[in-house]
Amino acid sequence: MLTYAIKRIALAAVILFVVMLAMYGMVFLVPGDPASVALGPRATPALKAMLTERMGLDQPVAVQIWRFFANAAQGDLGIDVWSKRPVLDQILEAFPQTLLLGVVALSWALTLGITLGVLAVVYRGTLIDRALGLVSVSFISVPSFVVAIYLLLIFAVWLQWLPAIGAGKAGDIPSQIKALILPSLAVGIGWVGYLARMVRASMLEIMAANHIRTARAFGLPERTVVTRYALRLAIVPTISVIAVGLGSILSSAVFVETVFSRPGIGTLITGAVFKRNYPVVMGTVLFTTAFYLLVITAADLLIAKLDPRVRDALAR
Amino acid sequence: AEGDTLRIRATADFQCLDPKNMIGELDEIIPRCTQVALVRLGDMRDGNKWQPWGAEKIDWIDPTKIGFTLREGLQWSNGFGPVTPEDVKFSFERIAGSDSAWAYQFEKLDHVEVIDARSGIIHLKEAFAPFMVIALPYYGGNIICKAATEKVGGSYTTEAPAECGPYRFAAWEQNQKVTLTANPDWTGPKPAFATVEIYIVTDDQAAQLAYEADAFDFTKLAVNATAQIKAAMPANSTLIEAQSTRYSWLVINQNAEPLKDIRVRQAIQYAYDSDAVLLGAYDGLATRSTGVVPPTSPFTRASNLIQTRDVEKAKALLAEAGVSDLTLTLVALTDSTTQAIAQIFQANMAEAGITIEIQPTEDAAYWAAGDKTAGDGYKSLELALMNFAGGIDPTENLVWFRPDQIGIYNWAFFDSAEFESLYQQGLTEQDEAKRKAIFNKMEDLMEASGDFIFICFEPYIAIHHSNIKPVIMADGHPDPVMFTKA
Amino acid sequence: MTQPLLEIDALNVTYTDHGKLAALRGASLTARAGEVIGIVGESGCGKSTLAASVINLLPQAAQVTSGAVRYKGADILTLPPEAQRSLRGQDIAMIFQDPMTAFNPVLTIGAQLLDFQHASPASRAEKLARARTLLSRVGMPDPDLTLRRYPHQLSGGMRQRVAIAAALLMNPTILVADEPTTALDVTMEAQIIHLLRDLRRDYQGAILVITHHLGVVAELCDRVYVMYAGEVVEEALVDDLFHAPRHPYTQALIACDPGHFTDATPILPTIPGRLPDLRNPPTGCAFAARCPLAEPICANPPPRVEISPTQTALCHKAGGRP
Amino acid sequence: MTLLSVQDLALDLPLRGGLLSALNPKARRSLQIFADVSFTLNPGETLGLVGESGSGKTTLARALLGLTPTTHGQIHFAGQPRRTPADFATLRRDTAMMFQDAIASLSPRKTIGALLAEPLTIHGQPAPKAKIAQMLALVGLPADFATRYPHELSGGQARRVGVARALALNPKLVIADEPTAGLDVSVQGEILNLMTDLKTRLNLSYLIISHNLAMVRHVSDRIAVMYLGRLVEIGPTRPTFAQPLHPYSQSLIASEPLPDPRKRRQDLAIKGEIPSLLNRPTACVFQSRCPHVQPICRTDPPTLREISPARFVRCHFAHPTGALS
Amino acid sequence: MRWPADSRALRALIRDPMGLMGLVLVTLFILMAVAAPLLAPYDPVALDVRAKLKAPSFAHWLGTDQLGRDTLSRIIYGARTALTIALTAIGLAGSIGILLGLIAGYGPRWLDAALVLIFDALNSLPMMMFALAIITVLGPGTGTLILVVVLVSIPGYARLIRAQTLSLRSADFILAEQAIGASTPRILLHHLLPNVFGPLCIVLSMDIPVVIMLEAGLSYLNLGVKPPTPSWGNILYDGYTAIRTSSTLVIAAGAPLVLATLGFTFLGEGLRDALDPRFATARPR
Ligand SMILES: Nc1ncnc2c1ncn2[C@@H]1O[C@H](COP(=O)(O)OP(=O)(O)OP(=O)(O)O)[C@@H](O)[C@H]1O
Ligand SMILES: Nc1ncnc2c1ncn2[C@@H]1O[C@H](COP(=O)(O)OP(=O)(O)OP(=O)(O)O)[C@@H](O)[C@H]1O
Ligand SMILES: [Mg+2]
Ligand SMILES: [Mg+2]
Repeated sequence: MLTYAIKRIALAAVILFVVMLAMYGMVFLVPGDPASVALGPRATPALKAMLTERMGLDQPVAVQIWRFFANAAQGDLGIDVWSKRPVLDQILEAFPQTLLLGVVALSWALTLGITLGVLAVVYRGTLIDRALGLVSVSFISVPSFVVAIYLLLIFAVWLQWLPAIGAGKAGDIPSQIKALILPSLAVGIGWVGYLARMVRASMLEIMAANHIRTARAFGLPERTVVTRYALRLAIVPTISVIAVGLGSILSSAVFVETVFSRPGIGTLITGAVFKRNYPVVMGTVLFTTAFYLLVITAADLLIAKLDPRVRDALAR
Repeated sequence: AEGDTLRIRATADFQCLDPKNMIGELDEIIPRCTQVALVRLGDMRDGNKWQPWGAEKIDWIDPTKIGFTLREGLQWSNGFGPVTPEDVKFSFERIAGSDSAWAYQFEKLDHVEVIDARSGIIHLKEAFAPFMVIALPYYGGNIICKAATEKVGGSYTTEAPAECGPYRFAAWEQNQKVTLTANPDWTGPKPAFATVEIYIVTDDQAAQLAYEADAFDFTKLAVNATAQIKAAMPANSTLIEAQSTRYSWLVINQNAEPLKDIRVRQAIQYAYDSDAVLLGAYDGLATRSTGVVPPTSPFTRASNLIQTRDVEKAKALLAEAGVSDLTLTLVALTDSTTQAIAQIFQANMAEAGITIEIQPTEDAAYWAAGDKTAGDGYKSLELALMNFAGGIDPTENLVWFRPDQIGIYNWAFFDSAEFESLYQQGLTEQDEAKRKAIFNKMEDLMEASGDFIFICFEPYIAIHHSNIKPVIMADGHPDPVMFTKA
Repeated sequence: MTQPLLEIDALNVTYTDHGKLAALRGASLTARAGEVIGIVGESGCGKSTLAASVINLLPQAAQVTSGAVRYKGADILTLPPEAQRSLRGQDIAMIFQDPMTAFNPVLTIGAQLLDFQHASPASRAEKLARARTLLSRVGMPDPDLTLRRYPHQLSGGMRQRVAIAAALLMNPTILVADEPTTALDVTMEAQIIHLLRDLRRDYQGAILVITHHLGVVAELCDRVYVMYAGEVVEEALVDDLFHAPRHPYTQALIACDPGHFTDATPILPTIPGRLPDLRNPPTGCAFAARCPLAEPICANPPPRVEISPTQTALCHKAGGRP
Repeated sequence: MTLLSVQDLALDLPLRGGLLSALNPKARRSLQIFADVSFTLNPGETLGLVGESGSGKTTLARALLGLTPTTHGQIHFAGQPRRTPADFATLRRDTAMMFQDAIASLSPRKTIGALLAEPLTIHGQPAPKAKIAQMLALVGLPADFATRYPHELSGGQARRVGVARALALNPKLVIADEPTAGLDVSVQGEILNLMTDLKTRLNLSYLIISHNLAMVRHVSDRIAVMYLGRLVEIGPTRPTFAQPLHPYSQSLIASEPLPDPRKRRQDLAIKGEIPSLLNRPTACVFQSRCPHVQPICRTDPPTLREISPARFVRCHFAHPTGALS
Repeated sequence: MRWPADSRALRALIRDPMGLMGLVLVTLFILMAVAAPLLAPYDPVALDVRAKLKAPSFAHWLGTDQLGRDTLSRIIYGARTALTIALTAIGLAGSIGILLGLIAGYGPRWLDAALVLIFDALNSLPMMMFALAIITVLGPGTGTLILVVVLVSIPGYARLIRAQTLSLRSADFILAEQAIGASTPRILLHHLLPNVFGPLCIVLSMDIPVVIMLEAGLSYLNLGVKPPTPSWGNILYDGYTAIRTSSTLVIAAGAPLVLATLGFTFLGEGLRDALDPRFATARPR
């Protein structure tokens, strides 16, 4: 397993390199420059040239990549073209917010989603199953910005229970938690439905297996049969979906971050792409890629841990 | 306002506070509070009148010289001593002729002469009437501390090395909030609020909801929210409806193959339905513009040459030009207003038999579309919807249509020598009536070329709690310093 | 006579996947304390179905259309689910026929053996010790290693032994073993037979063994039920089964056993013909089509002929001399 | 000419250890599944492989067809060495396998008909309904089974489908892992008769793995006995059964239950500690249970040696008369 | 030759009330898309700014949008774009994802590593940047949009399939297929695929609304449909900007999205159950 982990890390390094290479290729392709976006006609050619130089884009691509990795190795992800703030600082400010949002949203999804999925299996074919089906599919299909707006309207405007915007005061944990509830719901609700349906699907398949009959034949309580014998197996396919999802929450939460005015990696990267603030784009992509690889590798290891057959297949 | 705190909303975080490199909304609002400028502009609804601010006295000595005396007791923070004319000289001269985006405002600056510890003279290269309102009140007009700036290497970004303004920068939660507190050392007129909290909310919908949830006291709104908000006005609130300096127009590129014939361009001008656009995209809150000079300005043109829509005429012109089955591509930004204009325009043209393909384009690619340094695409660009937050003086808006702007911002390839010479006259002419004639003629030239359709100056809509009285600058940004309690 | 521990009474089970397939047609069986019951019969005649119905864990497609399964007098099939569950594994344990898929593939053997003792108040360590003891009693090498392994890492015979150990964990009163030794070599098989015999001696329970291996029947069982096409066609003491079988099917079966022949025979004896289609079971004797003694009367439903108090046969002709 | 020859085949599977063992290759433990396996099989011959449960028979059978990798040794089939996946792919055209677990080896989402048609279509033969029915009939199942799914079969019925699938293509070599487990004696007889018939008609070779000694005795020409990953004895069937030479073979044959309740055995033929796979006995693998164990058995590994013509035994003390000296 | 399992699956599907509902909904939506010109009361692009954002009335059952176009007609026509794009993109991404996932899970380890590299790299690229780059190379258009969606969705699908394939690759029945000489494609498609398809089938049907929304999001990068062509996604976005003025638009466009997802999801689940022989007939207890 450790050798597998080592191989996986080596692979991750290669992936990072490939991703950055692709990013540089894209920078080369995509039209537009930061000065024009920010200033429109006031962007003087001198200013444009200065920014291009500041972003290092006047160098040959090989040099750019080499510099990027050499600096990144020393913890320097470059500086923002405008504010000249280190990109790493911006990432480190935005990242915890997004991570928190993602993790909380995912916890909703995991707790609610799995519960709904399991309930649907337990009550398979009954009205409850069907009602849960309707609810979870509706969760999936209502776009998150619509959810966000209505949550805002109900809980912040009408009821005034929760704050409408922001991520809470720094250092004030209760206010941060309050500020997290609505956005995490808006992000998580689709996932709730998603997980509920997936768990139901894989559980149904497993509940028909012989070993479930064995577990029942030993008089195991139905709860144990469902959770330990069926769910444990059923969760395996959902793990890779969750991992890919958590990886993409970094960038897909933009809409919700916008509506709730929360800072975050998604906003950072999307904003930087649209503003052609390439040092921020590059630094953030390196960071998010590393994070994504971490998550997906952890997921791979978790799958291998949960399913010994996968472990053996990978050990070969 | 909650007690002594003013809470306003901004649409994006700031990036750079150094006047030389500042770019956006908050970049400019903050220095307006924490730095000092010689003059200050009043509310745009009151005609952008200027008043001395950092200068206790400021006046034209002759058409190329402005003399000023700094207010008594202006002190830099962080122990950098009093504000001096030396600082003024440093602040202005570092921008003039530099690569700064605001260099154009100081194009006519020759130098600043220091007279004594509090007074100096601004020397211009030639007479330039609008200097007082174009250059001095904001952006490059903000005075920074020479000693402090040189100490940090000649420029700074997010942290001003020395401040001198009614407020001090107190706290920053990135992408969330900026807090300013009253500067105890400020000797000028005291601001009405001890604290200003600026909340960063990108989305207009969200901002409106947040306002209703009492997250702040003042916010700009989306134009299309006006009807609903008027119908159900939140308690204790006041709505601001005004004309902004943001003007919007359609570019018809005379250089593009199918548009080379002026009759085709005119056909488009005739087929354009202004009423539908204003109603559909602006909820009828704007009136048709007659050019790029704001209607609030005394220099504004009385009317368009083509005042009424005439589809038959358009068809006739097309037939005359021998054009049929005309298909044109319209480049338009992706915001909902622009897209609404584009679609209405598309329908207008369809009535005249012209097919319009709308090409929604995000910002950066949009700017590249007409940029001669980004390939040859700008030559064959056909139609584009443009808008731009203009200045106060007509020259600030007309400058973009000069021949040397072709391939930069003059996407229409509008190439008029007469226009250029009128522009130069307009810069130096001091007589208001003559200036008006010059500018009106310039706009006539633009329209007659068939290269432009003037759409409107966009309405400015904002809402605020009735217990405050906001002040809004010509660029649409609020000026927290001048807000008062009502 | 004491009340039987287990009594299966005229059980009818139908599979509904493909039309209706009558897997059990009025099968009855009794087992008393201290007995080892053998069940033999044609492959596909419903033995496993019978076994699964003892703990009411038939596949979803199966339906009990009539009959009862009484454990100590109470009909299991109509007990509330919770009561059924508390019987399972504790009073009635089951060794399923297919040991390959009987275990959860993602839990270690140890974890599963611990879970199976969920009703026991013993500590975790005691339960582990119990599992270890039983694993070595069924002849598993390295019980400790086995506890840490996953089902797919064990050989067929090993899984079968683990299944036997699992069934014995809670000292069940009734042990239903569906072909428990098919994957075991004969030395292991002998060891298991010894184990089961000891068990019967110690616990006064009943053991039901389903097997095709007549040697196992001879070694282990007291009484035997012979099944054919969903019916019990003969019930006999083990000695009578081998030495005085009365139903023609039983006779043919015994005659086919290669265990009888010491020398290699190129052609092994078989029972010619096919088992009847259980979707349209014959109204008369199900074996008639293959029976050397068949007569026209066999087209009528055969009577259950009581040959002795311990032997019955479902045959028109069993009444006469064998 | 031999059809299949195996030399020195061995397989070790790594055992999962903790972190430390992964870092230190020396501490890394592996399970030896089998080792030192050598034998040959001639065309038309049936080799019966019997032995202790868990001794590696199934794994060996899979290794012969390249379904499981080996760590050491060579396999020759039809004179060709078989090493790479491509080698084995060609080999599998001439071989067939019946799996120990009948139900699990049938693809669960296919109908029996589709499963039976599969070997035919794979090898480019037509598979009309009549042919499928014929295949089913051969193993004693009615034609309507073609529409059933594997989980709808009883254990024995699934086994018969496996047999039909294996025999469909008239392979040269059939490896049968417990081909008759779970079948009643009559069906078992039918299957074996069918196999014998094919063998004589088509000169098939079989490697039959079974715990059913009576059946092995009837169908095989030679038998091989396996114990804890080693072949301990190989020899012609009749003499081997009559007089097994290895002490394990002796106890194995003595343990066979007889189909007569009057001849019940009261004692076990083989006792002693079942050896651990982790600490497999050095030297002789049977030492821990051998009634005749001597000091040398704990120090020197015995080799498979020819004691009398065609009879090979892996024991220091084996003697042609069967007595252990 | 084929065995009559298919008609049986269909019957099983129809007998399951949820599956039937899915089938009906999907059929209705497809019919709606096909017969849009017959069904729509108005020209979906005819605008009348004087009648903008009207509440539902007899003339306009679902009201009008911000340019005064009839919402109902736009939704009926919008089904065309929404369904074509979603179905093509999901279909393509699903098939490629399945194929690559199977290969990664079943093939040699080095191939697995190479594919995982591609999946992870693709998944790491920021979507907007990626989309912008692809547009620059291939030019704008629906094809490009579909390509973007396909490329960004493949990794998720492939990883799901890969993980499941890994746990089945040495199952007995796979070995049995190898032993009878089944080719790798055959094993992948005939034997592994049906056993790993269940969860993916659900995910695919649930991703349909995601793609519809993505189409609207990307159409602002000049991908996908050009204005004024209606699609559910862009109606929803229009609705979003007008949400406080009139929520009819969001609700009117949201409802068919929810219904279509319900349809596809239940059809997907129903199909999966129907295709699984163990569920086809087993009635719940
Ligand atoms: N799920 C099912 N659906 C339909 N028919 C089934 C199902 N399970 C078993 N059957 C059929 O029911 C009959 C009895 O099956 P059962 O498994 O009880 O037989 P058995 O006596 O145990 O056979 P074997 O000795 O081969 O294991 C067989 O004909 C079989 O084909
Ligand atoms: N995937 C695996 N991982 C680890 N060990 C395994 C694996 N498969 C088999 N083994 C081990 O290999 C040994 C031999 O197993 P194999 O299945 O070949 O035995 P066998 O002789 O066929 O036994 P049986 O007669 O019980 O079927 C056993 O100790 C088993 O635990
Ligand atoms: Mg059975
Ligand atoms: Mg085996």
